[in-house]
Amino acid sequence: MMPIPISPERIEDAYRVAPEIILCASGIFIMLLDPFLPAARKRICGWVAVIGAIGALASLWLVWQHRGPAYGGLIRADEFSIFIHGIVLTVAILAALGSMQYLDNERIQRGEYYSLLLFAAAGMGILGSAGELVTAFLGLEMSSISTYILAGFRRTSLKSNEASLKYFILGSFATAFFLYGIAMVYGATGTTTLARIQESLANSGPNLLEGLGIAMMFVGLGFKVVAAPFQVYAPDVYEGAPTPVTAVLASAPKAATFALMLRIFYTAFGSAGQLWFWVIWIAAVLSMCIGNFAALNQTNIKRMLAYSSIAHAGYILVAFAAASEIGAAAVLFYLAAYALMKLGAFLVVAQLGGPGERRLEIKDYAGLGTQQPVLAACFSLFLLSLLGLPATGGFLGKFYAFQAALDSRLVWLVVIAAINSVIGSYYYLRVIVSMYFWDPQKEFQPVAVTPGIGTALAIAAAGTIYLGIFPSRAMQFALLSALSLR
Amino acid sequence: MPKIADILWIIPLLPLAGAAVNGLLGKTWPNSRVNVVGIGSVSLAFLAVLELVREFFTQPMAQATIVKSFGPWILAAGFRADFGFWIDQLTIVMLLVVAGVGLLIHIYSTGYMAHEGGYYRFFCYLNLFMFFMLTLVMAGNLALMFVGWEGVGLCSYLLIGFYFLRKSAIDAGKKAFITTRIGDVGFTIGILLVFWTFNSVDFGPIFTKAAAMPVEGMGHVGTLTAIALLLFTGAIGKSAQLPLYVWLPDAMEGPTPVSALIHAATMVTAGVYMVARMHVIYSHALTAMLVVAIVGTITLFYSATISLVQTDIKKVLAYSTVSQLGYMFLGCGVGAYAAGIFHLMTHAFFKGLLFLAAGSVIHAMGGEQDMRKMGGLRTKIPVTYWTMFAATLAIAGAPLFSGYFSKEAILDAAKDGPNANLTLWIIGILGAMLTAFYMFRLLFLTFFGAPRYDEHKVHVHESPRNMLVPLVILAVLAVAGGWFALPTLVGGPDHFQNFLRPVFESGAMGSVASAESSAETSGSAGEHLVRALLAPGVIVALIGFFTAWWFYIRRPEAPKKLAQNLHGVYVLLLNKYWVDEIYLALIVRPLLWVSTNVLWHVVDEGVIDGAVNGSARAAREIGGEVRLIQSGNARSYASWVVIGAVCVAVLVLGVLGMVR
Amino acid sequence: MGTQPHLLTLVTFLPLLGVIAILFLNRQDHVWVRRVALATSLAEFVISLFLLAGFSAANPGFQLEEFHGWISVPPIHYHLGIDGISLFLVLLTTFLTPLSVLASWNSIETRTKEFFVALLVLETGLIGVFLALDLFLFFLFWEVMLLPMYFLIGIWGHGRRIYAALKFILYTMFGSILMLVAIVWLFNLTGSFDLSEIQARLATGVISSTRTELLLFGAFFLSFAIKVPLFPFHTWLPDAHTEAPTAGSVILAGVMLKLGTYGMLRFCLPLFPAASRRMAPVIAVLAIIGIIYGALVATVQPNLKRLVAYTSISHLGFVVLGIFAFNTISIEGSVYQMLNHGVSTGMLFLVVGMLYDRRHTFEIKEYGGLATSMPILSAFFLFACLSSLALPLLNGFVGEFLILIGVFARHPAWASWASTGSVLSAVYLLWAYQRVALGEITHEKNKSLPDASRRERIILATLSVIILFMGVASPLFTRRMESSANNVLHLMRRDVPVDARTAPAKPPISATRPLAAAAPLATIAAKTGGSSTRAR
Amino acid sequence: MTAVPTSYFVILSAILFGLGVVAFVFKRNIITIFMAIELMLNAVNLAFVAFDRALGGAHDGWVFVLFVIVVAAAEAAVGLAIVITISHNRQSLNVEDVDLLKF
Amino acid sequence: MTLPYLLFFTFAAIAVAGALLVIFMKHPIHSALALILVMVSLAVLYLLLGAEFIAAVQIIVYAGAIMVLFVIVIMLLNAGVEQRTNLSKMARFAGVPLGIFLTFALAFWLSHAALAKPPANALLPSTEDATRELSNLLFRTYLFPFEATSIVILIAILGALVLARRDS
Repeated sequence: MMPIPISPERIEDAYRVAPEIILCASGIFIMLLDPFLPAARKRICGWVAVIGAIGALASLWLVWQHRGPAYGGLIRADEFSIFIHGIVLTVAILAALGSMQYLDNERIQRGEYYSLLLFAAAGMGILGSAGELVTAFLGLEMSSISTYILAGFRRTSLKSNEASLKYFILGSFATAFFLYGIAMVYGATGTTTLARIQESLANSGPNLLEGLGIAMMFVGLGFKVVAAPFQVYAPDVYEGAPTPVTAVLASAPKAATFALMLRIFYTAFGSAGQLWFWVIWIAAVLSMCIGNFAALNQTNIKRMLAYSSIAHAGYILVAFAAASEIGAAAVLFYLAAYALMKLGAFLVVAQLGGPGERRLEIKDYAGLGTQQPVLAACFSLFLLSLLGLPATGGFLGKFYAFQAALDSRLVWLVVIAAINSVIGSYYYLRVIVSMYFWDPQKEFQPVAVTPGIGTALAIAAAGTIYLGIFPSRAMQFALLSALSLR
Repeated sequence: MPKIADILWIIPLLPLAGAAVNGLLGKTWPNSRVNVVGIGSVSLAFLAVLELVREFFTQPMAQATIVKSFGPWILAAGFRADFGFWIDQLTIVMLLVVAGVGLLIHIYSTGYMAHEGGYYRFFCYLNLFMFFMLTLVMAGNLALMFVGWEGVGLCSYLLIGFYFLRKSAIDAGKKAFITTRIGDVGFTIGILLVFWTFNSVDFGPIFTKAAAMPVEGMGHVGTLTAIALLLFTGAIGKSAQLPLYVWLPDAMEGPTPVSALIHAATMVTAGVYMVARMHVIYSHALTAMLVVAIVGTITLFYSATISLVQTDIKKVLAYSTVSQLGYMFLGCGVGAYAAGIFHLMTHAFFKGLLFLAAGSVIHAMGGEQDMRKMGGLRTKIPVTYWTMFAATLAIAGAPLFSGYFSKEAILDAAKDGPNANLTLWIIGILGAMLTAFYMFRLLFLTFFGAPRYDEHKVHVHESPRNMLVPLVILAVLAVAGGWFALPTLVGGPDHFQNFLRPVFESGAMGSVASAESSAETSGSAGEHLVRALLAPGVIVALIGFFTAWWFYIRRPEAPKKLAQNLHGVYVLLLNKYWVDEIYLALIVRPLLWVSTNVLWHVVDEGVIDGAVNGSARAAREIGGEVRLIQSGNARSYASWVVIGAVCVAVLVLGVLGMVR
Repeated sequence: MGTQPHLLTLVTFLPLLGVIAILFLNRQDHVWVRRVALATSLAEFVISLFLLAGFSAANPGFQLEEFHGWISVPPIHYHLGIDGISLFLVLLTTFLTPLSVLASWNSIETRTKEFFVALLVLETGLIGVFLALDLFLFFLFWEVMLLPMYFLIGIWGHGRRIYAALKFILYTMFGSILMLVAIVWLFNLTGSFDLSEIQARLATGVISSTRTELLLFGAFFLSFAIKVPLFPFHTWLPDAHTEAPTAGSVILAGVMLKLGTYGMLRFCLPLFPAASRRMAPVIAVLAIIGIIYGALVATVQPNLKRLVAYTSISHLGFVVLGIFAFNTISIEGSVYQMLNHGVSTGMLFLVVGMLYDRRHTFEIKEYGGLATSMPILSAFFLFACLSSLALPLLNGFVGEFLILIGVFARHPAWASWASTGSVLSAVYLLWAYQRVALGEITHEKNKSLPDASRRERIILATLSVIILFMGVASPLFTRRMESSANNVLHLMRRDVPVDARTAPAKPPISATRPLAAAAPLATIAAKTGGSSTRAR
Repeated sequence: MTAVPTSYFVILSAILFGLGVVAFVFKRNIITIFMAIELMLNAVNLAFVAFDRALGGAHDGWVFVLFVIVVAAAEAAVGLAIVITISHNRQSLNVEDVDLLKF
Repeated sequence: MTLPYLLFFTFAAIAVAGALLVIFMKHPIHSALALILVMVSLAVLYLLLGAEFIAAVQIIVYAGAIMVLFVIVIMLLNAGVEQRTNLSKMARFAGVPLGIFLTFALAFWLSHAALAKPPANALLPSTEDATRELSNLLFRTYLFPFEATSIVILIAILGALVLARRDS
């Protein structure tokens, strides 16, 4: 075998996947570091992970400098992928920050957690920048498998096991569909590179095989973005998984997978919009309705938030159905805002849950407004943003989504979404009710807010408000990314 | 010193200031200081009025009316209502009556209320009333008139309910306010119509424009008629005509001076004043005039019948007031506005006097109002008796007494005025007879015969001087108040009506009646005198007097017999035709019932809130169902994925149109 | 431009400064929290008076405008402005807030800090709504303002406060979310969020079908009607009012309800004239039903505060009626009536609150004969009632009268029906007053009640003076409203070029959103979407 | 001798995939459920190889197969690890017993 | 009926039968063996498709390694006969039927699918070329995914470490 020459363009390529490289490197470094750390000092791994993620985030600048396709189009380091990376990496950083305290409480402070977190992030990064289906599939698997493990990280807890199991079997089930879809597309077009698929579709209209292909792929993708009717696993998994993991699960994979969906549906299958329009439309309506209605009666906050994330998948799909650049931009913006607020919300829950995640019921939150004003305030902020109150990122997200959809004349879809968001507001408000309007219970020992989680929450909150009041930059960049799709 | 005409606002504002001072500071003051403020302000106002009168007469007759505006009050787009005043002969008359009688009654009250609690409050209200009443009569536009109109209503509410611990009193007050407000709805709409018809609510433009419009003949209901009728509904409420008179008798719950001032002399006559003020419009709407006349006539007879059998001294007077107001409207209705106003004035004198005297009687009897428990007071309280006697003669229409002239003027107009109507005239005459009867009945029951009260308990005593002085003054007026018309006895002119003629001829066109139109029908002074003294009014008055004498002096037991023989009628009258009960049963109760059991409980709580909460509940139940998807069983979940996969595939291929 | 460049911004956000100050205070330090709150609100009021100075009655358009870029995509501006309509509503807000701060001086013991923070935030929100001229900005304030009120009711409210709070906010949100959709839709039609620009574009007939206009109108109107509240959408109000703390009720009734009517005046009429005209009869009927219905139901309420709440429905009915009479006089009347209702109902609620502070009940039958034990308070109570039942020379009359005049011109029957309301108002108010204040004292507890304290006397006296002043000096107000009121009607006539600073009408949507122009997928979606055809 | 048409292979893969799906839904034992997944992946592989031949020339399909196999291996490792934990914590391999989280 | 067809149909039949056995065998071990059967027959089919390398990998890695892992785990946990509980109505009335439907539907649809052109020449490409080409693809074109797989495996190892490790 002749050796593989290290040519300058290989270096270029390396720049373009710099974040992944950094993430994986630091992940591996943590693995190596872990054994040498005494149980008490394991937190260091956490900080390493934070630094690694920040480094990856910083390396986005490098990517920006060397925008363009890498590895012969397998990877597309464009604005779009940068945007997604931004989201994913921020989530990774905040999650790492937010997890340390939790892991200590649960006595599962271990290096693997952080390396898995980073690998997952790397996988999502690949998802975000994949220009070719099998690469995307690998990215998907990277993120999925690591999250399967993370979900089961509290090995002693039955719920955690169950979450991990359900997530795993159903996840790989769905992935199999996705893979079969890839196979069909490959069979139909003879390629798995998005760009070429686009060409061949443009030349000859979509045929049956491609139709089946995209249908099967949607099964896998819809599963990952928690779109109905593939949302089934989400509430169980989100409830069972360790809360910081849930925070990640709810925010980052959704972003990454939606990114892939955008690339596949908008770019590759852009010319065949009518193929998937109604699928998206129906999925959107179903997700919104199922998510919101089912959440109405939830007393377990973790589970309630899980349902809410189904509903939010629906809102994002509304923007997605717009099938236009602004639609794509709206999706991206929504993903950013959503990631921040959802992550924040779950981190608060993680913090308040206390050792063994005991405090999860709404009634446990009674009177929090007086006992832990800061945490309560943060939580309310995130809830209100999820609810879509103006001056929060959530509202702008909805706003752009509605705008995009209306721009494509999807009036009724928007109306349904609007009404749904009112129905939804009920359960968010109920939490606020319990936090501020109910009298606190007698035995309540406040939980300490460590610097780590403090920073995480602060950043999330600040971000939410920033996106709510000064969305311009983000939105402009989202539009840029949307343009870079085509 | 500036001319009053340039600072007209001083006249109403003086009492207002008095009210304010008393109201804010009077609480802790001794009565004397309250008097100074209360009486002082009113007497100053009265002086101002006198000065105004002087100026009015000294000015060249050319601009007979003084119209002054002191800045806008309401101002919007096309609409403008000023703090504007309108002073003409009519206003002068009203001002004199209101300020004069008002002052007297203020003085009287210092005695009558001396021992009541809330003395300062009483005078505060009283002054406030003067303010609104003066505003009402001086107002230069309908809007401002409405201010006085509503304001006096408020004061009557406050004063009737002066004894606010007594439920009957506060109920009466509320009733008065609400009932009159019902009329005011019409009045308001009337104003609106006026504005959109004449593009102004100022009298000047209204009169000129209205005068220019064609007369709307009998049976033809045009804009003017509509306006006239709408405004008249206000008058019906305010001046206690059928069917809205019900509040006035109850209003007697208030202190007697109040009854005298508000519910006899001034406020209740506001309606008459308004009609006279708006005579231009009425004269152009004959149907409306007829309606006015008819309502007045029916009322005067109807309420006279009621007062035949009342035993409460003030109730008698109350119904009599309603009846007398009926006369005034009859006068206006037949176009004899001047006569109506004339009667308004004389009525102010004698009815005010009657009430004050009655008050003095009640005062003497230690609060007793039931005439059946009086009797033989003639000797014990002579001043009261004589004054009351004079007043009774006046109201009964005994020749040369004030009431005689005014009532004759009205009846003549009804007989052979331009809008004469014989039926109305006849009823009017009958009314006169009843009036004489019940008034003398009152007099006899109260002052004659043997005392029917326990002389040991009740120590009858003449009232203090500050109560008697007003009585005497009013008595003089009650006797001489009508002598402006003295010449008519000998076919001469009626100075009062001549004085008012410019006002009522400003309506430009015909139908301005004046009672002495009869006098024009020639004949020597002697004949005139005879005809005047043997006028039907006089005769029926005599009949009334004699029946009363027969029943209550000659045969004191007769009334009972009669009551037994005509039991039905008697009970009917005694219970005032059960009108209050009917209103209660037909209007008040149903309204409350509907509001509670239909609108509130059914519509509000049942339907609307039911829908709201129902949808919320429904949502939660749906939610409960939806949750069941999450059975927790991985196989079910897988099944969902499969279902999804199949659906998506079918859908996509369906869209693709390639499902063969 | 006015005397002071950033006056409006200052007026809008000054309360927030107070909020920050309060946040720095120790939560136990009730006294200073109160003082700061009072100081802030007073300062706010004083500053808001400068608006009067800077305002020129002649100019029909917006004045003291502030126009800064804010969000670039889509073009959203920080655009404030004031005209004769919003001017006095702002003043009303700044006037009532200090009073409600005073009113809550002692009655709020728990979580004082949060309370006053909420109150001040609320003030900012309200003022923002009145001043915002960018639909997005407007909506932002509109929604944000809900929250503090939600907390006011929910935390410091009475018995069923949580139910009331949720009902209040959900009801309102349901309305406003559809408005949001409509706003966005408008943007897609006109390519702008700026009120005057939208106005201009619409004038060029962007909306092709009446159906679209009706839908848009409906979306806006619904949310406003719920806020007002108009007859069938009113049931949140009695609960909210009854459960809210005094200050809450005062602001709620005094200002928040006006947002609805203000919205109709500012958006429904000028933006959708045809639809407004078309729907006017229906709305008028609803308004009249509201007037009579509210009055009748109020009459039979056993709960004093609930009674007052229902009177609001009746009074606001007048306002709506006046607005939809499309007549300068009636519109001025409506605006004036908004102020009146704010002041007099505010006063009523304050009195009721003071009674509650003493007896901790709203049940009318618990009271009776208070005039004996506390004459002063009863006197003020009576005064408030009189103003509320539109006694001439008091504020209420002017507004009602103007409305009636205007409405009469459009439809005499409406005016006639509406004017029956005046009788009913007399019925329920006087009856309530009688049962509360007059007669013998029936309950032992009422014998020894303290009369109005100095603080309370100050509050009530201030209000009384204003009531009287507005009753006799109405031209001072109406003069400044006139041109703006005219302007509304002027804008309803679509044939005219609108407002000074209107950009030369850009080519419709695409220009403002370059991307949409080059969006192949959008077209597909449009082709596929059956919804698209339905949408048009 | 003529080659078997690709479509035959594709149809076979379809059948295998479908059976894999059925197996997944039908089986209760967690381990066999994993086997079902493996079955599906195998079906996919078959499809890849078949298509690859149909397209002739470049053997991308083969590469994909390799990747899939690796992933399958990884999944198997993790999955079985999860199974072991589960069966430690709750003495059952029946997937239907694992329903702590629901509604 | 030429040899390829014969081979195809034989092993296709075996594969399907194996798949069915996987479903119907009650004991996991039997299912596992059935699955191995499927895989082996698939390997033969790969040969038939001219992918010797893949066939080899299939046998070695899949049947050899992965399935052995399965069997070991089954032994380790000595999983007994699977009890056919029917708690899931969904699976019974929707999942399985629709699964079967999907089987036939997919087969049907794919049988109608318009495939890319049939093989240029019936002759199978010579082994070396194919393998060299494969390696080129693997280490040049698909270098990045290839590296990614290494991470995937790493993750798998970590997973095993985290989950299956006994706590001391």
